Amino acid sequence: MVFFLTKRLIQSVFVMLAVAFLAFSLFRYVGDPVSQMTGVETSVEDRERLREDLGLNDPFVYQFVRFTGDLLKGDFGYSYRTRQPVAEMIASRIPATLELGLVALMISLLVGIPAGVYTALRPRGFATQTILMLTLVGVSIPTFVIGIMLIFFFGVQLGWLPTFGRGGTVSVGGWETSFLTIDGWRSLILPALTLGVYQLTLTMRLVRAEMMDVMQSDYIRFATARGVPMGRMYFRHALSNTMVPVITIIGLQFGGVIAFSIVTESVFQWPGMGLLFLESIRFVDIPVMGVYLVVIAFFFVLVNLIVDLLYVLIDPRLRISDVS
Amino acid sequence: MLRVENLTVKFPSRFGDFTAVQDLSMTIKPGEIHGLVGESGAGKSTVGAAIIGLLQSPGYISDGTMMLGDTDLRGLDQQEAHRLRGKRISMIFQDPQTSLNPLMRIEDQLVETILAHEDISAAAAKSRAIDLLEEMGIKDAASRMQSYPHQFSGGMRQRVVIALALCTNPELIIADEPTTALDVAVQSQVLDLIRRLAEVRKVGFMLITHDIGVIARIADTVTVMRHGKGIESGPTAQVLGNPVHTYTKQLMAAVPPLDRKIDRFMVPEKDDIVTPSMNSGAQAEAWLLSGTKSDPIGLSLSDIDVTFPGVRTSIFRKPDPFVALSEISFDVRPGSVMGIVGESGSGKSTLAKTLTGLVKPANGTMTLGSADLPGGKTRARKHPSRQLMQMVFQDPFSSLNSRHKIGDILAEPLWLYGLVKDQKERQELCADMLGLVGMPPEAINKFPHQFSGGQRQRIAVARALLARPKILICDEPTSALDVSIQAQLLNLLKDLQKAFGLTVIFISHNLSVVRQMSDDVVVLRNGRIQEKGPSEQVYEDPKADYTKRLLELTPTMPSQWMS
Amino acid sequence: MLDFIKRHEGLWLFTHSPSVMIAAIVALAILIGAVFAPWIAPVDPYDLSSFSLMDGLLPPVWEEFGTSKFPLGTDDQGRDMISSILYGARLSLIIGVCAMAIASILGVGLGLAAGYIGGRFDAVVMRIADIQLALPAILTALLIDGIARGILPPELRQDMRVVVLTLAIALSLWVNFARTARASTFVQMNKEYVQAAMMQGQHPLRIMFVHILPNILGPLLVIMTVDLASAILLEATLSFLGIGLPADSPSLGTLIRIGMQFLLSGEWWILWIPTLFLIALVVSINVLGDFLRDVFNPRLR
Amino acid sequence: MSHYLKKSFVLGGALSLAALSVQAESFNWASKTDPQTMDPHAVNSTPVLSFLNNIYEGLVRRAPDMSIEPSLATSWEPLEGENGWRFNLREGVTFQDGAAFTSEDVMFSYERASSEAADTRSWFSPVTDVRIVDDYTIEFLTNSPNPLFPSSIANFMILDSDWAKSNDAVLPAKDSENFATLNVNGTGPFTVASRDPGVKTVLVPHAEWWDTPTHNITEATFTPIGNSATGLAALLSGDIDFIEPIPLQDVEQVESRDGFRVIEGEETRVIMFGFGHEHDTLLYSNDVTDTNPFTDPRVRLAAAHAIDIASIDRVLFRGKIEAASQLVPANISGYSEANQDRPAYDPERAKELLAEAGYPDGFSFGLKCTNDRYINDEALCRAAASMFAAVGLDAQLSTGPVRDYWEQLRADDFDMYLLGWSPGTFDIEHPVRFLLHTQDDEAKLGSWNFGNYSNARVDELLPLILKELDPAARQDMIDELVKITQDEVAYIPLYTQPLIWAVKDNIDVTQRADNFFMLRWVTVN
Repeated sequence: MVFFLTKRLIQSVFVMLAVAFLAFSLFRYVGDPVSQMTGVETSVEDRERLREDLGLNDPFVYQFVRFTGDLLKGDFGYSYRTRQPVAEMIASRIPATLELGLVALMISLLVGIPAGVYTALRPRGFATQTILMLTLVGVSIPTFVIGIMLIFFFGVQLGWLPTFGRGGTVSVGGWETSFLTIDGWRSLILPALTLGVYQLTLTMRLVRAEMMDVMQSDYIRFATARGVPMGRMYFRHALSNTMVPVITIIGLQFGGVIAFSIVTESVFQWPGMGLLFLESIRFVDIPVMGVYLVVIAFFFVLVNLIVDLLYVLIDPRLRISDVS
Repeated sequence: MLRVENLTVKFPSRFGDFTAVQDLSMTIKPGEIHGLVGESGAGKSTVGAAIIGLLQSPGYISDGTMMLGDTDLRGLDQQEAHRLRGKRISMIFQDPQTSLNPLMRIEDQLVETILAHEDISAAAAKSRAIDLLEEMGIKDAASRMQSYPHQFSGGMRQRVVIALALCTNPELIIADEPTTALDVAVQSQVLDLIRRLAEVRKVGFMLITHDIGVIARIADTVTVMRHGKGIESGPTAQVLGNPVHTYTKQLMAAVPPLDRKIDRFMVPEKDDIVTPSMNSGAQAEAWLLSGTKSDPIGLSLSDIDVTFPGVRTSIFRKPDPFVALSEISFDVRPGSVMGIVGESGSGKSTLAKTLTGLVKPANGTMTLGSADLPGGKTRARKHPSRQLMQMVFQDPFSSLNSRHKIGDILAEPLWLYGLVKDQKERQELCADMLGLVGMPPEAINKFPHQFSGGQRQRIAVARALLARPKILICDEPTSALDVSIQAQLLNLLKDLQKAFGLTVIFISHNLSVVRQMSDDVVVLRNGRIQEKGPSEQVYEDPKADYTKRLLELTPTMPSQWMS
Repeated sequence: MLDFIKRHEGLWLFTHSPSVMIAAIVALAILIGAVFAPWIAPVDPYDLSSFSLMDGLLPPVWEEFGTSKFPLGTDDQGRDMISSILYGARLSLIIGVCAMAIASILGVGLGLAAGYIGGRFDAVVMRIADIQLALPAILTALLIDGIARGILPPELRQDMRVVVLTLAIALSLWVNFARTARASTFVQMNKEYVQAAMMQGQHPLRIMFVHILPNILGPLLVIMTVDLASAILLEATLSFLGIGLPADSPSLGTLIRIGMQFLLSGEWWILWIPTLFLIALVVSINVLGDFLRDVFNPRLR
Repeated sequence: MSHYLKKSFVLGGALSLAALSVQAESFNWASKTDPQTMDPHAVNSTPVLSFLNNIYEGLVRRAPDMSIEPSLATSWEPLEGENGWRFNLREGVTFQDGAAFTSEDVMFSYERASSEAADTRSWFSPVTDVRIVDDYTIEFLTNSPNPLFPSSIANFMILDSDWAKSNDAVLPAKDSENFATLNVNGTGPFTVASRDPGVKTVLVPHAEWWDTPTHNITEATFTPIGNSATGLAALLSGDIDFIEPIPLQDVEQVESRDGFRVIEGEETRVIMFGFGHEHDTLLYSNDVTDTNPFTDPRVRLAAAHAIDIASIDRVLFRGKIEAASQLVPANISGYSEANQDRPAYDPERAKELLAEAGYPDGFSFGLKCTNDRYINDEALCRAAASMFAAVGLDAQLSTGPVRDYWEQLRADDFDMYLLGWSPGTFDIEHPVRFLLHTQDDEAKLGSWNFGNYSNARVDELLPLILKELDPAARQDMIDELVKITQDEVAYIPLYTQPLIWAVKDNIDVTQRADNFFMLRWVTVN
């Protein structure tokens, strides 16, 4: 088990390095930072001087080594656009994205798992068919359309919920959280729903498929033959056995949550990393883009390590390896 | 206690209703072990499922009565039926590996079952569970109970399964192939346990199995089923020893005896086998003979070791290798049949893979005829042995590519080894070869799934022959087949071996089958040879303790029952 | 005929589920519309001289001021909506199908090889897949887009937009195929027909593609449909973020992005007609994907 | 009236009225982009300068009608005997941290704003020296008579020298941040209470401001909202009080709702098409590859005649634009009234001109446009391409984000391109200097003249115009210059970009043509 986790750790570092390289390659081609940094009246030689100062004229390999080296030293550089330290900029945006992702994930799990179980147990019911059809339509509408429809319905027409931003946040030890104010929660509902719909559908369908699979298994048939109470059988026996694949997919889907949070954040003006990333693309703020990519890869790797740990927690076969 | 009358079970499908069980009647008294025997598709498992109320959707009971004591099982609603399950009827499934929830401790599974049916404290349930496990022969039950299923061996796990079925003192236990997945020794212990439980606890058992040997060994009464109907029913000795019905007689005749070698099996005429007509197969026979004019060749192994890398547990230490085969040496005489027998895990399949070049031995040499036979990847793709040695696999459902037509599957060796260049000629030869193995030649235009297991195994044999081999390796070729089909296939293999002077290596866990087939025999256990020698000598006068015990524990029928 | 249907499980199920049949009809109709757009569409929306700003913002025919010349109205450029949508669907489908095709060839090839060869090769492929997974689709698209802009000569950039976009989408989808193909190959590797072929000394490529591939097509086909739907949605999302296709050769996604500007302005048709069209297309494909999943995995029925 | 407020009235009566009046003085506004820095000398861009004009002040400032009025300088006059200007500074002005404002601060700010690290350097290119006369008098010397100098430094904002020195912000941040990137200390009417870059910035009034406040704001919160639909939704739902810009097509929607108002005006930005004058061949043509037809003025004129500004106005801009005949709109000083006609929409004439130039069937060429820089820029180019096509000019349209647009134009990667120009000095000399003068890196002239339009007479006239103090003589020269560029069709000026602001009904704001949003002119009723 220790070996298993060590191996995963080493692989993760490898993945991070590769992403850093890609992040860096991205730098070269997205646009001209100097044009974005200067005004109309800046002269050509001033531009050239700036280019030199930023090290944009150095050879590619040299720039890459410098970038990776700085990253390893914990030096994330300064934003071309705002001149702030990138680490600080991204760090200040992480809570917003993580809280949004977390709530979206919670929606997806808290609704998706029961719905998956229900539709698996009553595969032919009218409610099941309706749920399946609705979720199918749900994944077929582009996220940004869903978001804007929600804004106009709940924000503008009904006036129930805020249309943009995080609302009231409270700082807890430097972490800006929306969880402690009513306003914060109100602001969270629409974006989290937008982001959660797609994940919800995936979770539900996966739980449903796995559950139907497990319900056919010998140990469920044996449990039925022993007269184990139904509720216990569904949740204690069946559901827990569906969790390993479900957790895997949730781990993999984390990338999806982050990716789509870019869209959601742009629609809701949600001050998270995704929005920062979009802005930095617009202004060719290369250091921010690069570090964003590395941070995303880090979260991906982290979540997958957590998933590995959860496997071990859930499945005794991975925990105890002695067979007598 | 259990009385079933005129039970009829139907499965509606788009082709209309399929009747899985028809007009079946039986009774089981307390303490009685009632065997339900029949070949696959006979509907025996459906009977068990119908009684316990676990018929797979969309099956339903269309007719008949089922009474457990005074309870009408058909009259129960879902809730009542579920309460009755475990309480009064319980069930044991075939595979102890998959019958237990892998994520729950044994204790939790036992206690939850007891608490589901009885209003006692958790502590009382726990102590009952401990007692029960000890009764099942699990030592130190109190601490072993804390373990998860994967920490038990197969036999122990089946004991746990039985304990789970028994923990609420049911009147009837339906055991669906309870020992099929177990090795001979374990099977024997489990059968003894069932016997004891029936006698001591007066539990009625319905023992569903395809193995007549098992029935003969412990069943008090037996019902023979075929195509959903009860063919013959009564006390075991009477039904098996003195069968009235033709089908029962045929079934008995097809069972290979352990205590003697018979020349040919008596096989019933069945509709799915074509009796070779005068010309069918002649061309193929001639083609084969033209290629095997030269003498048959032999094969010898000397000091073969095979190891697999173990599971790595640390980055710093190389894992200990797992030894699959150790110091294997034997000679296969040209034109003879070498039987290799062993239980699961004995390394017999690894041996087959080593011979065919799928696995590379760590040490030792193999010799084919007079030439050295390289192992594993060192054997070139074009090495002549690839053509000379052919194999018939265990699972007829996976050994033929289900996406290819029979004609393409058969023509592949002809094309691959360049034996027949012309496409049309290839197809003709393939069709004729099908005739030779007792299949209709039109089969070349069909897909594997359109055939039964026995037919597919014949196709597999035809494919092997079409490489014009000198050595045929058969790895458990009949273990997935019913006895009557097994008998036919064994007859076919015997005929072909004689006709073409093939050298055959016949691998099986079934001692009786090996005895019927082989001239010489090797007994394997845990990757080592326990005994080798001429078959008759090994079977009649075994030297190794292991061989003796195997022969002793294999359930057989009293020889007087076999005509 | 009836007998034929009965014997083929897929067909039989098909004829017995109305939602699947409707989805198939919708998908087929859109497909035909898209393929034959140049012959069906009233005007060619790529031909700038075929429409005029004078006709701009006309509503559909059933609304006030609508004309029968433009049954579904016109956009802000005076372009006929029907033509735009048909051509847009054509482009979306081309991108979707090509991306899916590239992803499946790449993914299945790598997955199959990884499953067959195993060992170190497998480990490397899976790590590459990990890297790909760590880069969300949108980021991949940006990356490819950026690199293409850097590498391609300027005169090619515009023409290559479709190719770049397709490639970007394909790259973000291949992992799915690779993982499925690899897992299915592992299952097949234990099947005896594969061992038989290996034992006979058949060429590894033949074993992989002639023997194993046909046996793992089922689950791959399901992924293909699902990924076709996601490819189309991804294209729409990328266009929304402004890294999709230019407005003068609009896909459905670009049409929606343009239509977004008219969300509140009263010209609802410019947004909602392409959106509904896209949803209908994607829902149909997803319904068909679901159906295929059921056919290939009967346990879930 | 927003839903929220309406509800308050119905339900709450007097109590909510009281609450309303308190709440009304806090003001929320939104725009597309966040000012990237709080440093007035680090970035020379409209979002930054507009925002910081609420916090910092210059020696002079602009009135609502764009005219120059006294700010930190109470008066100014040209120096006698040498070239340059004397500014008499206001006494009794304090910075937001309480420090007094003196000529030292002006000197320091000049040095800072003209340093190599500053993006505002070019404003001071004519300045040769600065002299402090006394605490409240300072003189700027220029290399030649410079009548425009006072108005050209309206955005030159004054920092407190001691504050900057003690906080290590002597120079604008270049590679990394410094104290002035996030913190402010100006003399203006507002100061920053809190700032979360890219998320929100809260401003509060500066109690010691020298001028009499005309606003009634107690707290103003700025939020950047990039997505226009979201921004509009935020306004309509009552979450914000003011937003600029809103999409043209939504004007009607906003106006039709109770409680909202749209304020429209003309910006100073003129949108135009430019040509690759000095290119030898077309880059993106399928048919003409050996020459560049756009070197022929007849072809350029044909292109101008092909554009139907009226239709563009009606459909794309809902009647909100003013057609442009030259590179500045009429409200800019130096506008040439003598040349206010633009080439009429005349496709037949266009075809004739093309035939005369030797292209009776037209030709194909590449048209480069942005899609995120100007209002409806992409739609405009698509419409234009369609209009060009009608006369046989087959435009291969290529649109892209602005982030790599300038780079492409600098690399001469275009046949024809879209450009918008706002005269930074609010005088016609600005576009002449940047867009019409022959490219000259040494003299820093023609630096945005991507196609390198070159006319000797134009080059000759520019320095004369810059130096001329007599308005009539100056205007004559300008008229001559504009005539030349119109005759040669140096650019095709299209229209002046509209300014569309949307506010709640209870808010009064003042719109200025440079699109600066001044909080000191806001009243919440």
